Amino acid sequence: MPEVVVSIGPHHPALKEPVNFKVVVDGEKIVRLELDLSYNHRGIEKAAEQRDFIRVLPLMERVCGICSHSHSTAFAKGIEELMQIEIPQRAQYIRTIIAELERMHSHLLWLGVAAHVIGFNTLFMWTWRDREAVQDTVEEMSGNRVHYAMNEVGGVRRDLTAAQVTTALERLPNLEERIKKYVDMVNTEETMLIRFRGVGKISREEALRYGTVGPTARASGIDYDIRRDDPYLAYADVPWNVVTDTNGDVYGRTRVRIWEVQESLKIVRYCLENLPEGPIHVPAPKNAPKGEILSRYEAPRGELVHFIRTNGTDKVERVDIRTPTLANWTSVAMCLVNQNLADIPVIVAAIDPCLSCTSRITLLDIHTKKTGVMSLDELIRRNRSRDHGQV
Amino acid sequence: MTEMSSPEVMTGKMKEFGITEQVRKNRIRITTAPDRVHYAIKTLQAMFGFDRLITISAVDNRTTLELIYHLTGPHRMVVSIAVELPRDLPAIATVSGFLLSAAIYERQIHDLFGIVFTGNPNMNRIMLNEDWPSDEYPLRKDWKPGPDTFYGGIKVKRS
Amino acid sequence: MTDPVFGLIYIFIFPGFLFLFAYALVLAFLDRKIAARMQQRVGPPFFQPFADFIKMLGKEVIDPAGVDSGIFDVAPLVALAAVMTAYLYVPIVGNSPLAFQGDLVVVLYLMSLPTLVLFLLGWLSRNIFSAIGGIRSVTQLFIYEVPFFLALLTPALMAGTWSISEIVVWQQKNMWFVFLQPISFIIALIGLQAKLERTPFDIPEAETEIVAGPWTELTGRRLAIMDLTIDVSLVVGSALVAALFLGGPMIPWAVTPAWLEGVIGFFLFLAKTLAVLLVLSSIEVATGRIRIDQLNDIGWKYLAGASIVQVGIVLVMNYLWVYA
Amino acid sequence: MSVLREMFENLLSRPITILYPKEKVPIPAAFRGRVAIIDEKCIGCSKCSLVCPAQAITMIEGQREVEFRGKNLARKKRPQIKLFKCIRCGLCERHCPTEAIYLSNELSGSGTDPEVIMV
Repeated sequence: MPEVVVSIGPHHPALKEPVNFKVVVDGEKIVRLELDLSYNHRGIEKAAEQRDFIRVLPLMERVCGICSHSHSTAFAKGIEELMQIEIPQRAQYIRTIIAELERMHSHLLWLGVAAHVIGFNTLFMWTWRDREAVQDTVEEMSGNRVHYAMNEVGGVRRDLTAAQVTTALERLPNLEERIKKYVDMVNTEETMLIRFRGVGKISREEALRYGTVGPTARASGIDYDIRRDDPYLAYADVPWNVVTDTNGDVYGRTRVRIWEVQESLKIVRYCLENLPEGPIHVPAPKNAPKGEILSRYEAPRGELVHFIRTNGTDKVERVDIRTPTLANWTSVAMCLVNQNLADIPVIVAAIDPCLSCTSRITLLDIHTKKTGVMSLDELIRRNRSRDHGQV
Repeated sequence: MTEMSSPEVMTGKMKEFGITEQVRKNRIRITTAPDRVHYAIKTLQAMFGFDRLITISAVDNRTTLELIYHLTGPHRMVVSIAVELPRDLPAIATVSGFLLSAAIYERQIHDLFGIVFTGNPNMNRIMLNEDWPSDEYPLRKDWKPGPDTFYGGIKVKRS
Repeated sequence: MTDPVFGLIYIFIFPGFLFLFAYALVLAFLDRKIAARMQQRVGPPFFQPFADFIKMLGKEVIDPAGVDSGIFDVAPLVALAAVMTAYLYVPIVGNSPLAFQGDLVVVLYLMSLPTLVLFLLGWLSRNIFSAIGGIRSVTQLFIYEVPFFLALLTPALMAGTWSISEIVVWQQKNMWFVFLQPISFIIALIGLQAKLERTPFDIPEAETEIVAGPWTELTGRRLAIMDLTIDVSLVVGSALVAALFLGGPMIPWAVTPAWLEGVIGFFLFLAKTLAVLLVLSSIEVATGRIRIDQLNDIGWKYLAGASIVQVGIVLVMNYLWVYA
Repeated sequence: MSVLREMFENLLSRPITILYPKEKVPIPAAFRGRVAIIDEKCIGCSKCSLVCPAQAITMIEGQREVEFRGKNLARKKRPQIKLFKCIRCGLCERHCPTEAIYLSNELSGSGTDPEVIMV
């Protein structure tokens, strides 16, 4: 087979969202990869500059479907810190509960997708069935399965009634037992091991150098977790620990994500059990004082960063959203070289890409005349030149 | 030798780069001139162990374009290096040579703000679509969507 | 085969093609229903495969640019014809009247024709995904063909005959081959799963990598016929495995009214093919797709090795048996 | 293989899917569905139309005698909602002083024409 360009194009069954890989393949081996993002860019940063703090939060939530609470919390906590207002403890706990429930449902969704990508549809059906328990809990608390609209500058918009807390607590044991089953399924199930072990391996140094974040980095042994390094919400006084693994391949990332689901479940149970009393909202001023802040948040896919600058009016001067998937793309491009064509969906799915996070301006599919993309060999060439000490 | 001293000591040491202030418990902000950025980042990497680039953010404060490099390290401190660039001809040397993850961030800022990063090997489009008019940078404050220009995608009547 | 009317009825109506199509659709439905219930889903209604077939027949046929639509129409028909002729030699109600010495080899050859047709379709449809899919289906064919043939030929070796019907008769006198040659039985099941390109081996049609492989450009009636081919080869494959290893549709003790024996034999045939289907479905549900190079390792190292060992054992047993 | 055991257990147990048209999916109390207005309570302060992020609410003529905190006053305008522009975020419900506008539990349906006015 001569060198062939296979375009795993913007619309492809394996990709939930539009990203374009032009993969140069020799037989089944990948020789070169060109990556083209931003088919789903909606100009959220430009739009955010025209909305006041009440109306900008629903926009922040719609940066991404699966991690909507992450974006609105990162933004809200940044603005609250700029306004120097301290939101009540109960609101912090409610935000933590919703954040961890979102992490659980995002990771379970990812596990199903990873199983589907290797054709193991049974696990796909089972994980998405168990994920319904998390979705029902969140729907009871916030009124919607995806966009929770819980956040508001100065606190939380809906309180958790005692009934909601008890029904949520009742669901956790069954869910915990199911997740326990998935943990040992991932470790023992031969059909997954054969496709995950040793695929898309990144060593610790490489992961650091490419700037990977979140479970992808933790699977290579880097124990970066913003919830512990730069504690926010109620993570400082909740007993939990950061999970890391040393395999660095898709297998390691699967294990890290499932352990994280177990950790999140513990956090949710702890927060539900000792939910402090008190108000859930503090009246926030209309304008934010002049200033800037780097609000960091641990989204399900990794470290999410909102750089917010305010200019004393009621609108934000600039919000620069750097999402975890954008940081992970370099590592995907690197670890795809001379892997098998069949492994592309597995490796791409392993960083759990969230494309609507990565790009933010309006664009529909334009068949690309010129492939103006970051091609891999430039990365390698510069990389090689760097290794020879030439800085 | 990465010095694990307290934030206050670190801020003191970083005075040499430019105006340094400690914003919060673990946040330090440095404003320097464009040509000293490389030197500042490299010393921070070597001396203070800031080995990871969190992100590069860009802000258009009407008179100048500002670039802020955020770095962090195993000691969990975050340093932000701010650089002001002239509005008409914003250019700065790339840092993707020794911070590989900066490649994507620089291309994104180039697309949206028009800041040229000299030396970045692959400066083409990543965020905007191919037939976006090449001289217009949407995230600048003075940019208004031209009523007649077509920016790709579906034709939307701009109210 | 004296009376032509009986011959025509045998070929076309009862144990012939009409029954074959109906049973193929029933097996396709059962396969999807079992897989669904194992995943705690409801699964399709019983007429779903039939409804799909009729709907696809009615759909518009799209010819990709620059494709020779003549071959695109004929190829699925060739595949279906091959598999249907293979069906005639498999005993359904007692011995098949068309049996002759060596019909096992003919059946095996006809069963592998659809894979070659898939390769041809993949290569012809000028689309990179189907080209890669076509190459994968042929690579997979080479890998599982050797162990599959060896596993299906060891019963013939022991029974000393090359006709499936006579093998079934031999099994009535002695023991079923599933007990005599368990390794061959397992390899036959795995080989059948690979021939039908079902989940652990659906590498050519890996929808998350290369869209639908050779099936990408098939539309309308071509897709309907190719789907029917796969369902029919599921029936023929499971009937073949049932006949060669589970004793086929014969019962050891003679039953007074002759036609009753045929009826019981038929129900035995149904029961055995359903048992084989249950095994195939649970293999499909319990596993995920493996890569083509992994299949290469497994195929040559384990399957081929095991089947050669099995042939050795059979030769030794023959030798001892002949002199015992 | 733990997968096999669970598979065959599932084979014998009832599927988990809710057959939607026959069995109804339980809708929680806090569900944010279609917007609804109680016309008696609305005092026409147009806070909802200001706060709506999707600009789905416009104020139209609507004189009415309304009683608010003991005083009755003549209201001049009342809100009108474009159903398919509404993103059901609930900000109007949050900022309405008299709880006249709220998100009910019914489904709000879907459509493409954003100009459809909810009655």
